[in-house]
Amino acid sequence: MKLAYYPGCTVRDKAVHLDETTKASARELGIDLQELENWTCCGATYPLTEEKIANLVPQIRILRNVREGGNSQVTTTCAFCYSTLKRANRAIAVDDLRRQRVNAFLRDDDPVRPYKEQTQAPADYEGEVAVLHLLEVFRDGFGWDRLAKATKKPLNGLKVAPYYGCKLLRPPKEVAFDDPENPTIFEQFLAALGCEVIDFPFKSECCGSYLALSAPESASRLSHLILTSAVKSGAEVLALSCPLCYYNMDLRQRDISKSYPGFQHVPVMFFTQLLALALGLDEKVLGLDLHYVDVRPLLRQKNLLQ
Amino acid sequence: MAQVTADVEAVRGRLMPERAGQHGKVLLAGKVVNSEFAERVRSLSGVDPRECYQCGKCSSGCPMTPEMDLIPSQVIRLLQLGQEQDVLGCKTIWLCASCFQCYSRCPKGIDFSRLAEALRMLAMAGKVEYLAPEDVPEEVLTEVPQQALVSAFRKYGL
Amino acid sequence: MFEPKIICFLCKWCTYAGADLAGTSRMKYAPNGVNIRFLCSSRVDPQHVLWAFKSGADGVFLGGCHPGDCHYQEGNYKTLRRVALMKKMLRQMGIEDGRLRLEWISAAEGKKFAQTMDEFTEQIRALGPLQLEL
Amino acid sequence: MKRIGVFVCHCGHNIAGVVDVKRLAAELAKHPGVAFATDYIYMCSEPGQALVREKIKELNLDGVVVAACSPTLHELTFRTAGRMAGLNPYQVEIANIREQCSWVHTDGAQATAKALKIARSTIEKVRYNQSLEPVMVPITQRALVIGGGIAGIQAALDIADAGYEVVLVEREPSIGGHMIQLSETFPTLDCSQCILTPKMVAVAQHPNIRLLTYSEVEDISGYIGNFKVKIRRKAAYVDWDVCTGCGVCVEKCPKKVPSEFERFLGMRKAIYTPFPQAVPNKPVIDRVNCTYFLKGTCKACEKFCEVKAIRWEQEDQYLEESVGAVVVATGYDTYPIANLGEYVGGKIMDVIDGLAFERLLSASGPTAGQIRRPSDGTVPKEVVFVQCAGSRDPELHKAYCSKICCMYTTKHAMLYKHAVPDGQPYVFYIDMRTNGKGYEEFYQRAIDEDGVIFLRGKVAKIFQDGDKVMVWGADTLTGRKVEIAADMVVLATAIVPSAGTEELVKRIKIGCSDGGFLLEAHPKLRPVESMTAGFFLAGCAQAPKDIPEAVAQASGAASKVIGVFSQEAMAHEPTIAFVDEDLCSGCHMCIPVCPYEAREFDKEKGIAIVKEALCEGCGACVAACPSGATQQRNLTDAQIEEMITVSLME
Repeated sequence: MKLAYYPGCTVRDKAVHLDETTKASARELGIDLQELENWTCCGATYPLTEEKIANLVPQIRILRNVREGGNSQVTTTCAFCYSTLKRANRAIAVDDLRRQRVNAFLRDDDPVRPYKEQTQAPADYEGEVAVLHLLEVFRDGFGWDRLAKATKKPLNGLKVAPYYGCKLLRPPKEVAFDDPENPTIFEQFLAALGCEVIDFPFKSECCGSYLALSAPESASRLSHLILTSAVKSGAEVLALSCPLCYYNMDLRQRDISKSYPGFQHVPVMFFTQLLALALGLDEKVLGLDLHYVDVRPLLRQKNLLQ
Repeated sequence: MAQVTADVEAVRGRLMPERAGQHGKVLLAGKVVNSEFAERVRSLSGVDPRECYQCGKCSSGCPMTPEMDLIPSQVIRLLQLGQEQDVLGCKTIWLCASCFQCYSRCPKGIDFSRLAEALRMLAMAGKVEYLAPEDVPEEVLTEVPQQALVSAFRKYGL
Repeated sequence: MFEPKIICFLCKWCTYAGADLAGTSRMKYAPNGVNIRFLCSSRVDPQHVLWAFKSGADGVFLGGCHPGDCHYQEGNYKTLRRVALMKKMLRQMGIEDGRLRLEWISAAEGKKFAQTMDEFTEQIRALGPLQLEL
Repeated sequence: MKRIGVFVCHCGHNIAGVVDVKRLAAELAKHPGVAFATDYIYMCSEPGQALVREKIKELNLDGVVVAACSPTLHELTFRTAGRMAGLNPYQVEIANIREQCSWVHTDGAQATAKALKIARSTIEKVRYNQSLEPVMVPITQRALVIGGGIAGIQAALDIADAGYEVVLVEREPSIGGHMIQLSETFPTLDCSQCILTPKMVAVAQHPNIRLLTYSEVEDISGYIGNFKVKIRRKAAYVDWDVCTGCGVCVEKCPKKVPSEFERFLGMRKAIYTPFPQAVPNKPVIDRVNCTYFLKGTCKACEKFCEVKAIRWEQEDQYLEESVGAVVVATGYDTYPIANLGEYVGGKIMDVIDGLAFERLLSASGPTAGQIRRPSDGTVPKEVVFVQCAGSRDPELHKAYCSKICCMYTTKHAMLYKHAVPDGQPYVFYIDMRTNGKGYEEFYQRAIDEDGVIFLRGKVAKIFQDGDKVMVWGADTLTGRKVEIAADMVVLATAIVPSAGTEELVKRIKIGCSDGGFLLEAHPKLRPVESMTAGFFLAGCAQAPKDIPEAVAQASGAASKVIGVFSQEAMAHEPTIAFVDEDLCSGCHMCIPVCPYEAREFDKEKGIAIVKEALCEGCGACVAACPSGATQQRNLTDAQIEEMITVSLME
């Protein structure tokens, strides 16, 4: 199984443990992730006004490079990257004006692609690459059964609440990832790893997103709501896929403790960390020292870590 | 109501100083309802707020309402009435995190986050940034994920 | 300018009523077609079409109910099959099959009737007068 | 040669403003066969009609063409005028020069030229028209009513009371429909069972009603006055003729399953009547759940049945009935909670729909009228009612308003308060629609006397939090988000056509409107007729409606049926197919083409004949006839050719 991998900016700096565990797990599972060469920022947020057509250029350049690199699928783990790439891809496919404008812009764009010297600009990009979240790769390509079989150290007894956040699920017509109100893909993933899956009512509520900068107290309020609800439902650890959710759930617990006396820390993990753990990969790969709320005591208690 | 940040009020003053918390009566006339502003919001956002029948489901599910001065359905209502100053001067448009919860549930398929984005653009046009890099404390800049910085400056910067 | 002569066979339940609606709505369209009211489009016999072309028509239009809406259960499906055959026959006779047109126009589609009349008139105008070598 | 009179109407300026009516009359006077042509300002007015009558008599006209508005408006008017003057009505035709000429064209010369063609073509038709008499078709004075809810019951009783036989078909084991599930009815709060059971009994005892419950209509063929109905009686595995309805079998049956009638809040047995007052009060065996059918042993019911009425080998039976008219009253279902993802799609036990709440309120319900929530049987003290659950939502659910929810939810909140005086009901609404006699007063009473809190906003999210059901709504009047920790939530789910309506509509070929409800012939002026003659509509199958409206519509449909039955034969349009017996070669081409089985091969004569009572006059067989032996009366091929010829003349 071979597909292109788009890491995204945050996983190379603030969320290296997401990137490292993704790559190591894929290797272990025999999935050939081909990291896109010379990738650039995806733009982080999808442009929501009719006039910001130029803001679609980065995503389309990325997707065109996927195609030019000989891949028809690209996967990513960051929910923001997934959302912007997937929505831009759809916009290009369904919207003639956007397709023409963006391609016209990219025609003059000299692709810096040392692996393939070209004198001509590549053909227009029309949305032909499939954008997949890594969870979709498991669901639709790899298969849950196969994943469960590949699990060497099933995470039995670990009570994990899956947290979807906003970007994976919404707007449902554009991302079409799962049922927007009652999604199950994350649950199926965790079940394949052997976790005890904890359902809780705020698994798709917003964490406050980039309001982390402009309204940090709102982000604290929302993260507090989500974390306490997960714990109340019986979760020992929260699993997620978005580095920004991770920031708002993990490091923010420092502020939450200040604003909400009596708040007990809850560890938060990337879904790929759980995957790497279940695959029995070396602890060094997991990056467990990078968390604000240390997850290691819990994992040791559950005999999942030396 | 919880204070968001001290800066939000200050910046709001910078953006729409003439409004500053007026809650007078709504003066209606054809040219107000069908103003150039209303048309600009529609064309910029690609959303027609006139289609909203004010069920309020957006406000019911919005995670940010506790900090908002107007709930989302009120912003849409004021847009229907062409009340430019109210919608450009409210906090709500800066508090939308574009989580699309409202849009995914709206019975009329109205994307409020698009309206908020258009209103933010119009509020900032030719004026000041809502959030400039220099407004963000150094320690926050080093902590937050890159995606948050790019997103925030895209939503709040010129 | 060439003014095409068009004969329109309309089913009483749908297309004729649609034409009436175009009238009550005061829509304007090209005056080239003359309507003949049938109870059902399935009454149209290929010989009527040929007769019209022979008698100087440049175009023939058939209007029936939308599939599934036929007052007589499935008369319009019969018409559909007959029109396919008639077009073949016309081509063999050297008449462009674009001179024969079938449309489903409901009683609620006054606008569609008006637009179709304009379109069809232009379509025939582009084809020019029918030159029949009898 | 015919002596045709042509009458050109000005219709005020409507025609004369565009078409040169004087010139039109003058030109038409020259057309072959035209004896007289004139114009008049309003031909449909009494003086205009008098003019037509006078000229027919005076000039001994044997054909009339009125060039005026669409024939749908005044064809009958002028045919009647013709008949009054002694002319056969089928010798009068209308040339439509208003809707299809003066109103749609602006150029006077072009419009006049076109009007001339239209009128000439109509004159040519009249030149060859024959005098015709309507075909008289006998009527079967017997009605079929599909659906035994309140609408079907009312229609059946009205028709039966008028002295006609009725076959009432209901697919459930008992009649009563949804109304028999209700507790009390708005705005008078009379007990639903108390007012409905006498009607149900009346149906069972009526000498003119043949009641077929646990039966479904498979097919209907024929036409108004003469339908053939195929009905499937589902196997009950009980011989109802022998069964006394003593109920011992039900008592002895060891197998309990959730009851559909109780909206799964109570249990029933595998052999059951849906509710104690069922009509007929005879049980059926639910084959899917019966232990004997599942495992081959048990037969407890059979052992205890004194009259030996159990029939394990019973099979579905097919019956055929002849009827002259049909009332379709197939009712509604509620939109499944499972479709409402934001309200967790039915996964929270204490989130129920309005019909389930009716069962909780009902004295004969699973809790004997006590309000107890399903999860733990406690009395809920905070109850939230959510309106428009699936209604008014074009994007995700149903676009239409379900009409009755505002009122029944108000009633629910009120009855809840009566049952739990220390409880607090809340109603989330978008718009309160209380337009009906006594309805607004009822709504105000709920506020004034029962302290119901009405909140204007649509609920966005419902979730379980411990033993509470959390509701996130908004109060748009204060501009605040609202959170309620409720003990129970009642969703006013959308009204949808009952399951199987779509298939039935296809089978019996009556139309459907948006949302899958049955289509009425005219939304205002023909609200109880379907698009197909002989089919009438009643109740929620046509659109969501409350009980008084359903009853009114049912009585309306019944009176339409009685109207059909008031004569022994029906006049049938005579413009149908006929055969020139000398030309017909008996090739059979026409026979499969006919949708009404009106064409038949006469073995003796060796030709295909037309059964006049069955022919609807579509003309499909005429077009199919290779020899031209089959023709349509007053629309023969020869007529059509002449009409075409003059339409192309300059």
